[in-house]
Amino acid sequence: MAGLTQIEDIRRIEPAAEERPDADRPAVMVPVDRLHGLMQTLRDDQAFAFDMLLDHTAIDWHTDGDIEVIYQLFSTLHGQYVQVSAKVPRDNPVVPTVCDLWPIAQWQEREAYDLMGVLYDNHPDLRRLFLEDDWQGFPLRKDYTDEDMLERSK
Amino acid sequence: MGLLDTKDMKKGSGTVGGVAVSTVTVPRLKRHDTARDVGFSLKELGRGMKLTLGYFARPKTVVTSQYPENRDTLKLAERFRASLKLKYDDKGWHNCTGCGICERICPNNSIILTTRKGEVTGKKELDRYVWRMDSCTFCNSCVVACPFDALEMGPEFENAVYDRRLLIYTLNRYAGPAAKVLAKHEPEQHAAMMEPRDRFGGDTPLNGVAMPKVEPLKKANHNNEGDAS
Amino acid sequence: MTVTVHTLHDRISPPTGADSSLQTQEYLINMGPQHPIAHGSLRIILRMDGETIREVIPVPGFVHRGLEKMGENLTSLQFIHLTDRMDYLSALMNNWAVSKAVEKAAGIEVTQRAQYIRTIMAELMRLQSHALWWGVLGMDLGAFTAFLYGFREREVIGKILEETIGARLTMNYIIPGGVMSDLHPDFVRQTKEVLPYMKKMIDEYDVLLSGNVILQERLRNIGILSGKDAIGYGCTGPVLRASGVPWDLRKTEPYGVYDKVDFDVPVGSVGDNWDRYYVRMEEMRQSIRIIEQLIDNIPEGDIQTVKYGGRIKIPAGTYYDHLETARGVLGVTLVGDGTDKPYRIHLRSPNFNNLWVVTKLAVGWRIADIIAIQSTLDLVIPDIDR
Amino acid sequence: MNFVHILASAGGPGPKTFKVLTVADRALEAVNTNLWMTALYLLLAVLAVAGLIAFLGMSLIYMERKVAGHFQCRLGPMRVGPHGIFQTVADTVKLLLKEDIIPRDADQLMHLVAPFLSLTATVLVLMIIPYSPTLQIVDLNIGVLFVTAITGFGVLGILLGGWASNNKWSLLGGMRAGAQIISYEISATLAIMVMVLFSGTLSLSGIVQSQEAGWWIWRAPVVGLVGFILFLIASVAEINRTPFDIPEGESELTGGFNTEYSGMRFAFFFLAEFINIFTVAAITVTLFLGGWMPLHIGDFAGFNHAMDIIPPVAWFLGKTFVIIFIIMWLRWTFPRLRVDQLMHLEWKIMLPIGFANLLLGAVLVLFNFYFFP
Repeated sequence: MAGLTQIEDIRRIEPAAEERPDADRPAVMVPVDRLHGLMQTLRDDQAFAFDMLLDHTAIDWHTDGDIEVIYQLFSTLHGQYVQVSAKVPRDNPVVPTVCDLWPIAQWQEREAYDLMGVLYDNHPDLRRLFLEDDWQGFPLRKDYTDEDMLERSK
Repeated sequence: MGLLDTKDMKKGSGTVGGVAVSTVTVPRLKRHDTARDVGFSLKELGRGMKLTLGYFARPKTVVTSQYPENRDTLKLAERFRASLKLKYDDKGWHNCTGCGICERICPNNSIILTTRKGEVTGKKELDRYVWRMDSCTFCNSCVVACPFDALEMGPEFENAVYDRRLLIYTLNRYAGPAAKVLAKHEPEQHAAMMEPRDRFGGDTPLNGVAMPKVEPLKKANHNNEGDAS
Repeated sequence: MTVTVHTLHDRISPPTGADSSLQTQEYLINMGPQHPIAHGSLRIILRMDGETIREVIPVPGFVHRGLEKMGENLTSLQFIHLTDRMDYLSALMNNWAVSKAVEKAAGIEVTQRAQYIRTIMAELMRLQSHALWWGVLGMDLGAFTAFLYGFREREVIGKILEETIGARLTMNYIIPGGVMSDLHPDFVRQTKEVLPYMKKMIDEYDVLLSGNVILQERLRNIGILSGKDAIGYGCTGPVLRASGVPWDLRKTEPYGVYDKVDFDVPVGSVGDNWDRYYVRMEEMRQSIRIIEQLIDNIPEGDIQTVKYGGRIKIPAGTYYDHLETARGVLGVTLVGDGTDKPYRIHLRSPNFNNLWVVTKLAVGWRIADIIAIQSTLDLVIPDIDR
Repeated sequence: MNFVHILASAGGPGPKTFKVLTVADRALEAVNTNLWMTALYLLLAVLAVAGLIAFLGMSLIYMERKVAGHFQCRLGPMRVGPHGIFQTVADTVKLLLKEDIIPRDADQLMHLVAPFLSLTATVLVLMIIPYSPTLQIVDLNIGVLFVTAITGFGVLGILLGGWASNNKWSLLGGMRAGAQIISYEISATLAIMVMVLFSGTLSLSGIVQSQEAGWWIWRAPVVGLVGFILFLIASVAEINRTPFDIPEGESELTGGFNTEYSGMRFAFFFLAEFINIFTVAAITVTLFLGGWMPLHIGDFAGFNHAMDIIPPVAWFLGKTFVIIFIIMWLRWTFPRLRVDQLMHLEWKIMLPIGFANLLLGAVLVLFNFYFFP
């Protein structure tokens, strides 16, 4: 049984999904309010069966004022990969959590919160992962500055 | 044998992601509820004790090397990366043209090059090649990147000092052009082209702040003769 | 829409069960960051009832160095030497993962010779890593002698790697386009000598620890992880395979020259500590098998296809690539913007994803069992924190 | 002469008869003649024990390190003195100079007392061990009872230390130690009881003398050997050494009861552990291996005579150090048990065997069935 990972297959269940340009594997971008529904289908529909959340991270497109969250999914049933992403505004980056679907998302999302400041709605335990609780700012954002930061001399 | 039969591997094949994978299932332990299995377990404990006693009884198997005592016989791998050196030919000339590729490729700014305009040649030449061992990660990038084969890593690893400012080295023994350029000029010109440099001389930049001049450790070790270690 | 953010202080609510004098009281205990089990600095807060674990709260971050931020300010060539410092026991595979992602993004071809060298080196590294893991597991369970035997074999392989690479721990050897230096003239001979020795030593490991009934009782049927849970918790590598899922990127998506060799993927049947233990033991034997098949067939040719000092431009786009390190899948997400520095680089480290399953596995077991569970998960802390 | 006969008569009666004369006896004799002599004897005894502690501490720690080193393909200490023989001295000096840290919320007094308590208990046992017929400080007629009582007392120091440190790891270690030592005490005592049955005396010196015809380990048929193994395992557990070192468990409890100790008071715990190794080895030798009795084999008069030349104290120390080596060998080979497995081993395996052994021993004694009369 071959899995479905063509963009068209995803478009069929989620018409709002667009193909994400410049990615090296099947990649879709969805509006953030459709994200959780799509992820649920991708995991539960046996035609997709993406049972493993390989990786989750966020990218700060600060010139556009967006933060993009990226999920790398893998199906151990079909051996297919898909990359799902969504863009949220930088000043209020609220994303629905997917840790009810994949347990590992709980910590991957905490990392993204800690370093990028993405807020996950309904996350049971959203707190800093690596840094202290009272850390100011989110270091992986492009405009993050710290008085102790050293610049390369050129 | 005991409870574990290491030969008891079931060859099989599994499928993951639609790909058939030849697998080997690792052995499970047998249950040990019979007296015979308890006997096997005790025998295995005995085999373990025999193994350690075997090493105890054979002092030849000791692998400890007595480091400071064995300095004379200690042989490190010739490629071992412990200190950066400029290569010198038998005339004492180096190959560095001061192009700055190593400086650019160095991930943590451990190489600081200053160049000057040569008085005789009128071209850019090396003034000081400063290597900061205190921030170097010995990643070897500079050596690989150098297009003129001017650098090498050496196995001299005993570099500990009490003051970290002493870990800032000037690698070139002379300020002046590379061997290639020197060879084109008459021997009597060489003295004018080469200005000696010592290991610790001069101001050294440290995070943009000028370093105080550091006196050499010993007068005998004043210049780079045998001092690269 | 507001999202509540917690703090660690909220998370550790006061212990419960203190209302009746006849009831036992739960207490919190701080395992780490300076605990011997945290091979590095990992803090684990345990909620305990007597000797029984009720809840596990890992608190990583003590060795967080901001590798990803550094990666944004370094070229991909420069970044590779930082990956040595993540999972320092599989430094070469970390190098390879980033190189592979960069090669994929920039469209760099790698010569066959370089691929052979990479594969052999990576397998030696895996062998070395597992030998050390075996020793450390012994030490965690109280058999200190095993620790030094494991280190002894690690040293033997380390010598070979050192001859060619020039470094023992932070190798920085595999770079985009090939490898940094050619094989040492003695490399093939030494490797051939060391393989039978390693085989003998792995058999000795079986005598000293695997056959030992105390160790067997410490591992058997403890910390059982089902295949479904392992996938859900994002476990990869030997942890996943011990749970019966034979997902090994060396087989399913062969990179390097893994498609040219014949080897089996060791899998477990139950997913307990013992399976995780023995899967790694068997992986060592398979690694030897792989090296034996490759060592005589290294083709001649160049080792490097791109000029090292040059700029490798990463075209705009998002790239994800991964490979199998000694501990699992190391994924690299590379976002390029057309310059030689990545716009964003994210590392999916195997240990980060393998760690969290401990919150499920250790509950209900004793404090001595979490030691065994952590040992068989084989965590390297700098890789969690990055 | 068949093999069984040789075995049975091993350690048979030698030509010498030993007259037991303890330091306490001599002191008592001197009371009537010269009181100064009594005082001198008592002072000598105290000094001898102190000297013994120092010697044992140094030598056993050095031995442990060297033995461990060679088991692990290392050399062990090599720096201080030739082959590192002064390493222990250097470490003692270091420990003396170290800051003595008491945690702020610790129970100060108990924290202070615990290591001394631990050491005292072990030192008391040194007093009654018969090192040779003429080298014993006091020969208590209830010696065995004294040994069991005092070794049980030693756990108090560990428990107190664990409790007083105000550290959860220490507390866990202390509680584990309490449970473990009390449990294994039973097995050890059961094994001792068998030997008391056979020798018919509670005095340690009397037990040694009862083995003139043959060491109990083989003279008491089967029960001697079983008792020996039971006692060895139980003793290793009682002195908290791998594979039974769960109270300390440095990789799980970060050092257990002595986590919060530093400097000299840590050294006292450490010393107590090593003196303990010696005392259990010495008791094992006294009970099962004929104490200071030389090894005699049947009718080989020449061999027996040669054995007699070696002084009894050398015999005693030789046997003791063999047992100590075995204890170290166990430590450097095996992993550690889990706390519930430890209890399982004691209560479900060793205790029934111990009781059966005692019963069998009683039957054998009743019917006077020895391998050697």
